[in-house]
Amino acid sequence: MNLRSPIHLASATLALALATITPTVAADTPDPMAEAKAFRNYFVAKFPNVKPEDFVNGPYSMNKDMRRQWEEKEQFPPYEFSLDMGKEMFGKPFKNGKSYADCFPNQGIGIRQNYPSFDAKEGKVITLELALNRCREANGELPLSYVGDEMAALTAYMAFTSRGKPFDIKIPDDPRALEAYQNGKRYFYTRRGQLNFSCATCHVQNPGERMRAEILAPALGILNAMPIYRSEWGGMGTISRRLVTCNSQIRAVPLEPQADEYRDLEYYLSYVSNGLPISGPGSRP
Amino acid sequence: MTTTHDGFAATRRLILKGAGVIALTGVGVISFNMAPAFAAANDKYPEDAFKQKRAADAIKSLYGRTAQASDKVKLDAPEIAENGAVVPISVSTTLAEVTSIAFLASENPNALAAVYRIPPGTMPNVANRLKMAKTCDVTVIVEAGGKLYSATKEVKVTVGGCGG
Amino acid sequence: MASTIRVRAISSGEITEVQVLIQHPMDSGFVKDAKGEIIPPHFIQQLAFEYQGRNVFVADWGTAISKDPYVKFSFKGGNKGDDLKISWVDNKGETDTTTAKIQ
Amino acid sequence: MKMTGHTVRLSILSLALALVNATSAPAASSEADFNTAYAAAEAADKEAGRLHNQWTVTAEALADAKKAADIGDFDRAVTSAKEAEALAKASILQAASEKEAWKKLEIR
Repeated sequence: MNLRSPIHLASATLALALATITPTVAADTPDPMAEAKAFRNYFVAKFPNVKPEDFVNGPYSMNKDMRRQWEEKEQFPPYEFSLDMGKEMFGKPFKNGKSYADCFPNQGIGIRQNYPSFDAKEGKVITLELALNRCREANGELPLSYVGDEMAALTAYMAFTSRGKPFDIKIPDDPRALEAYQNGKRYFYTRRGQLNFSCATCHVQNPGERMRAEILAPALGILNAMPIYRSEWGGMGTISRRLVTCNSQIRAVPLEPQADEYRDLEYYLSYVSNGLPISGPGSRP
Repeated sequence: MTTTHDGFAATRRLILKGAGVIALTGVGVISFNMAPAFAAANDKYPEDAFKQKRAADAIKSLYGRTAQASDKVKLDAPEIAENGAVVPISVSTTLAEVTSIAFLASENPNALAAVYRIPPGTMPNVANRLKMAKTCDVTVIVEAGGKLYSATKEVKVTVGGCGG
Repeated sequence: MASTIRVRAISSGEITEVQVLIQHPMDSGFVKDAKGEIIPPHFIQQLAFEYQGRNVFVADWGTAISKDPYVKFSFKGGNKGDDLKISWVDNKGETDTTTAKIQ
Repeated sequence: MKMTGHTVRLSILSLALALVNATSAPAASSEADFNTAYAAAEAADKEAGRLHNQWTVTAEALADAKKAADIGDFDRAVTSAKEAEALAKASILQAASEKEAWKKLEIR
């Protein structure tokens, strides 16, 4: 497999509209487009030396010594085995002869940037992990664990085929879609757990800072690198796994993977990173 | 994956000693195919050196003498390991007639991490990834022209590699 | 099934640069599992690279090599299209071998 | 870390914990005391669960209470149960105050 390194994505040319912050809108009537712009501007202003499209590389966009270690590992990344497993799983037909390719547009290749999507029929957010399990169940297969290695490998492969494609999350003209976006935003900023941290405490207020040993990643572009191979895990992990561990770390009882809150959070966080390239599968300490 | 389980640790010892080809007859196809590569190595796995706790003892077991620091040995290691489980460390040297290169981490449970044998025609440059239990000195030993040269650098470890 | 060994061997004419990544747990024997029991040591002890019937590089490894180990070296010579044979053996006697073409 | 608007909630929590320490001090506790304290803690934690806002430390304190009760150490069991209740109540308070407070942090 010929890896297109995410390092090179940093040099990808992207028309990133960096207009000035738009005037305040009442919190109860969200204006996603203006909010996404403000969100990006916040990070660009906080890190003037980081190229906007480099935020998808998380802590490596803001620490030189770590970046060098990462580049060294990217020469032959340890996630290659997971990636190959994902490719093999993706190509292997189900018992009924159908395969994942039959469940997705463009046979599932190069489409990761479109997830999560809003399903008008169900009135809910559909993440890629959820869509993969629904595909399995529709074809008579048992669903995979959302926090397991197999789901991580599958999504790693799908992200890999989408590297460099900008996040393109749509919020259709549907009050339920706007509500999902708003709920995701609320989840993102709400403090929880005994530590009384929100997602934003770490990933908006303190990215680039050390939290114990880790360097906190910026929220902007944080999902573009998913799934991630963490040295701490010694393996690839899904978005679900990361959200669950984030919650545990702040001493909050995690929700079930793919709970509505997590789906909405993913919708919000992906939307505000629209325009930034998919860099997954990523690696992190 | 294709890893085979022949289950005979003793067999492996024989392979490593270079006597494997005959001893192996009938044991397993894969193991048999393995034999030539290791037989040709004609070098024993330095079990005793890997068992030593202290770096000095490992070096003594490996080479039977001590090394002198040399600025001709270039050790490249991070200031702060992003995770002790995977620390990229490499070495290069301008010394001639290099025959082996060893990596040691002084505070690991067993200091010796790796020994690389460099036959004539192979460049004296190696990059690898080590586990480090905690902040400590990483030392690299270069054996060249029958003498030992070394370089040392401290690597800070905030997340220990003993979990992985 | 895929090999446990991934190889990139690239010839620049005079020198061949070799990078290898191996799928292996490299359990050190110092780590406990979720139940608090020691995970027994399971690690690659020797890795050999053979070109035209002779070893061009041999690694002796202990328990401090990272999971899914990586190593990079280079040797003089090596022609595009030639075979490079890579074999490893671990402390349990498990082995794997692959042959890669120099590119 | 910069954390604004924090102090109020933290003082609520320390107050709750101080109350635990004050009330659970002297007399030896009985199994009945434990049952009462445990039921109250469990109810509070369930309420936090309905709000999707449980804390892991509450579950740990509950487990510790049960473990102590199992070996007949009802003093420790009651103390842990009361701590669990205080933690659960703090998590409920957190959920309530965050209903509006989150908006202040939003980048706009």
